[in-house]
Amino acid sequence: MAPKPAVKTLPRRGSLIDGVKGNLQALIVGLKYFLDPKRFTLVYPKEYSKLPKGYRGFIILNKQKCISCAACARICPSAAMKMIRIPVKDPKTGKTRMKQYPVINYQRCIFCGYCVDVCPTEALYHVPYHDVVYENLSEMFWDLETFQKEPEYKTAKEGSPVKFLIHEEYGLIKVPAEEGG
Amino acid sequence: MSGDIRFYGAFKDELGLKTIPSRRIAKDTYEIFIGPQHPGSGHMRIIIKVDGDVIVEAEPDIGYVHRTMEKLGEIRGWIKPIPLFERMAIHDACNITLPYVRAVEKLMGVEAPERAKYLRVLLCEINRIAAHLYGFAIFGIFLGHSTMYMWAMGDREVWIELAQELTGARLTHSYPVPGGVRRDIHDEYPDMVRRAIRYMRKRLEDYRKLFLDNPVIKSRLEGVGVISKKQVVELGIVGPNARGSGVAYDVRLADPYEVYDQLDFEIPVFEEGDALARTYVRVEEIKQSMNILEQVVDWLEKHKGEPIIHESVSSKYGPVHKKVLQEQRRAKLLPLHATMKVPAGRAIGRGETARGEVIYYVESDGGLNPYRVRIVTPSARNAIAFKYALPGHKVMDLPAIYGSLDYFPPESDR
Amino acid sequence: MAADKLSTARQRAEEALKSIGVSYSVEEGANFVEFIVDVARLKDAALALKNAGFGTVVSVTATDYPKKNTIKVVYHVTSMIDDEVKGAIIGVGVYLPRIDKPSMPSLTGVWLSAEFMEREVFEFFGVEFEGHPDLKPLLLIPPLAEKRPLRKDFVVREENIYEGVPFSNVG
Amino acid sequence: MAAEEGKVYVGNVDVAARRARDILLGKLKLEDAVDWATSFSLWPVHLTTSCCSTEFAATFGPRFDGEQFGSLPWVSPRQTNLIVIEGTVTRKMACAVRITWEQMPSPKFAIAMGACALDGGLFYNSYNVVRPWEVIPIDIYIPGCPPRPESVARAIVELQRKIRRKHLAGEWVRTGWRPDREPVKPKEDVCSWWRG
Repeated sequence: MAPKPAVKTLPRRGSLIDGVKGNLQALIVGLKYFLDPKRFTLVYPKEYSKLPKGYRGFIILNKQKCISCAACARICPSAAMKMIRIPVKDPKTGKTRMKQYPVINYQRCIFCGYCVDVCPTEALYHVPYHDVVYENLSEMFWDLETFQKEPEYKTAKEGSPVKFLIHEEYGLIKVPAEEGG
Repeated sequence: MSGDIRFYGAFKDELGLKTIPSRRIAKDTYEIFIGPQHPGSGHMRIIIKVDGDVIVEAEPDIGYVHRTMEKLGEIRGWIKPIPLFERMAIHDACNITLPYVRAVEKLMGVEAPERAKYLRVLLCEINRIAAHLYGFAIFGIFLGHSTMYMWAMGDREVWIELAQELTGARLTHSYPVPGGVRRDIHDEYPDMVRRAIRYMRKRLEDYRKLFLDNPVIKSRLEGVGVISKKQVVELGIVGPNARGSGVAYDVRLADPYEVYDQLDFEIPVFEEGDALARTYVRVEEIKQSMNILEQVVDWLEKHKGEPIIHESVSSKYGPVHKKVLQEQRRAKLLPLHATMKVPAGRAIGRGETARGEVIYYVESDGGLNPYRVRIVTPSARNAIAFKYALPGHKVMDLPAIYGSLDYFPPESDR
Repeated sequence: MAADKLSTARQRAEEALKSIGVSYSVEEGANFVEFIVDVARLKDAALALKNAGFGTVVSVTATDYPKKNTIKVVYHVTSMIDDEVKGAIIGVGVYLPRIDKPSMPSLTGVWLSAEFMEREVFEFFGVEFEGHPDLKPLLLIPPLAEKRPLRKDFVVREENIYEGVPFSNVG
Repeated sequence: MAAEEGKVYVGNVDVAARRARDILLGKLKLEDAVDWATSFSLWPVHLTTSCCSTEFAATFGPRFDGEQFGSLPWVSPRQTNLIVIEGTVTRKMACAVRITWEQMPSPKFAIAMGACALDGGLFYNSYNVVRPWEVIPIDIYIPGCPPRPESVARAIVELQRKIRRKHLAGEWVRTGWRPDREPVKPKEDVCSWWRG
């Protein structure tokens, strides 16, 4: 049980007959797929692919769980996660003290998911979509309020969800998926 | 300089394949600049000097995607460079980051648990297949064979879907971390892999009929861009390009890492050294990768529930971490990962990516950052092939040679 | 397996260096070994190693040590065809003074595979290789190459975790 | 026009036929027709700046099929009107980007793809990276590293909407410039190192 080298021989170009045969073979394969096509194209705005659970999409903050440890900002490889300090009123004592929370810069975020993985309280989580675009750069620096809301997901309203399954015969196949969830 | 390598004009190879005879350089050669905006994917420029339509001199002008990986690797701590180095070859992400992780592990003196090793190999081989298919797609574009582009791109999605299921990202997985991996597979995963393998095996047969055995393709590739065995050793060309010239050099064979020495597979080698041989090596490698995947998923099914991250990390897990590991099969990182220190020392991490050997020389002075990370990627080593393989060929052969070398500029320029 | 190969490779390299009378010092890494020689004898040492079977340069690694005031340039070499030592990495290197343009002989004549890597060391560290056929920047544009970006005194700063927030922190 | 703003007319023959009839009968202005036609023939140029090209290639592969938006990557900059900056632009590449952009005929549009093309992404403090919006004017930004092919499709759809909403192409035909932007000159001469 170990890798071993294996010298193989290359099929060489043969006579004219082989050439004709090769061309015919290619045409027959083409014809085969013409008669039995394997279509799995996503008709994008009318359909959108429902991404599986655990997909590393946009990152959202659950402020209630955040303990202000700043681990997410420290581990962020592209310095997209920043900490801001805001005054928070303590419900028990009524005193106001400064607390720090993460905000995110989607101009830089690389969706590596380190911040989600490092968060000791699971205050950060991924939402399984990724197809959000912007016309202005400034919209992409999310303040604390935006960071707690999922981004406006226009696609979902436009189309119907589909998911892709791996099929033995057809490779990927497209099947309708139920909304939400 | 060794005698067999001629700098200008064509070389007569040892195998007696058809090549254009060497000719004297005429005085009235002129230069053609190819790239960086050109029909293929490569974001590089090749400056060729032509005499008539025969290339007499080629000068690869690379560096269009130089993103200063080595410098940034010196200031980003130990774990942040993993996503960073991944950007060199994002469609081959696990293969390109694993050697760095292994070098760091070596310095730290930890070793990943067995299951993590198998999971790494699983993703590595999925990546290798996807990367080869991507190479075929681009090769198809180079040759004007758009069916191949569509087919390979479509079939690559199968493997990308598998990788996404495992890691949560299509390409940039950032999957291995020092001490283990970030996620475990779910129960249906092995069957998904097996289905994909069965599909791909059938599909490769169609590839052969449509592309590889196609007389048009063969006549464009056969005897084109021949690199002899001696030249491979002399120029330091690696990966499928070396194995297409009869050099059985593969890191999985020469210096086995992870669990490759426990798996049964072949390293395909072809002797011819032309563009067709290099293409065939990749096809055979896809087959072998699928053999590896079968063995790996069998093992993973038998050894469910084993740890996927090293004790030194998992022993510090709190209740939330343990719950996530159990329910979502996700090994969380610890805050100490951001500020970890690695004992002083030097290590070389190496691995076989889809394009060949990648080497990380990692030097630590015991601090928060690596002192020096030197990266030599396979494309960086293959870039020199353009200079010595192109002369002697016609300009029309350039896309075929370029495509067959499977050169990826972001990887080369670092 | 890999360790066996390394010890064989080390033995072979030591014999080769001793046979031509080059004095060397050994620096060991976790899974490789480096032989540090004098700049004047570097070319001889390289030739001896090449004849001993180490035919391919895998990396020309330069490291800047401002504290010791030196730049270390190591050629990491391996053999791609010799089964006994295939894949084992050994290095042959020199310490250069850390001046503006330190110079050393080019080993392109010995190992052709070092050609592009020497150009890299030239642009990133300013080391001049005498006898290199075409010594010019490989990756960088010329104005940047003059700054020697990989030397330690070229500082790239990381942002800290509070820096660069475009809106008021309170709110 | 406004009533159908939210819709995308991909492959919708009825809408296209109705629209063509309206134009022929003179119900629609020529500028609107130009907007409509331009938005469904956004041909990106084959300039690959970095590794987002893998996802860009996937967008025009069979699964995501970018051609359904009337968009087809083309070789020559002279026959294209869209540039997709696929990732990092280095100092060396910036010159090529600018030259390619200047070669494209107006009205032309630009999409910046990936974190590197927005604020440097992982390479925000790299010494060799420039922000593409300093080199050419950008219409749509796609976050992600790399963005999913759907995001690229999304960007093309949004750009089509933007063209129709702001009459970018029609205005250009009428007045000779884009209503939303001044002719942009790069902040620095990105090719100075090359010209010497």
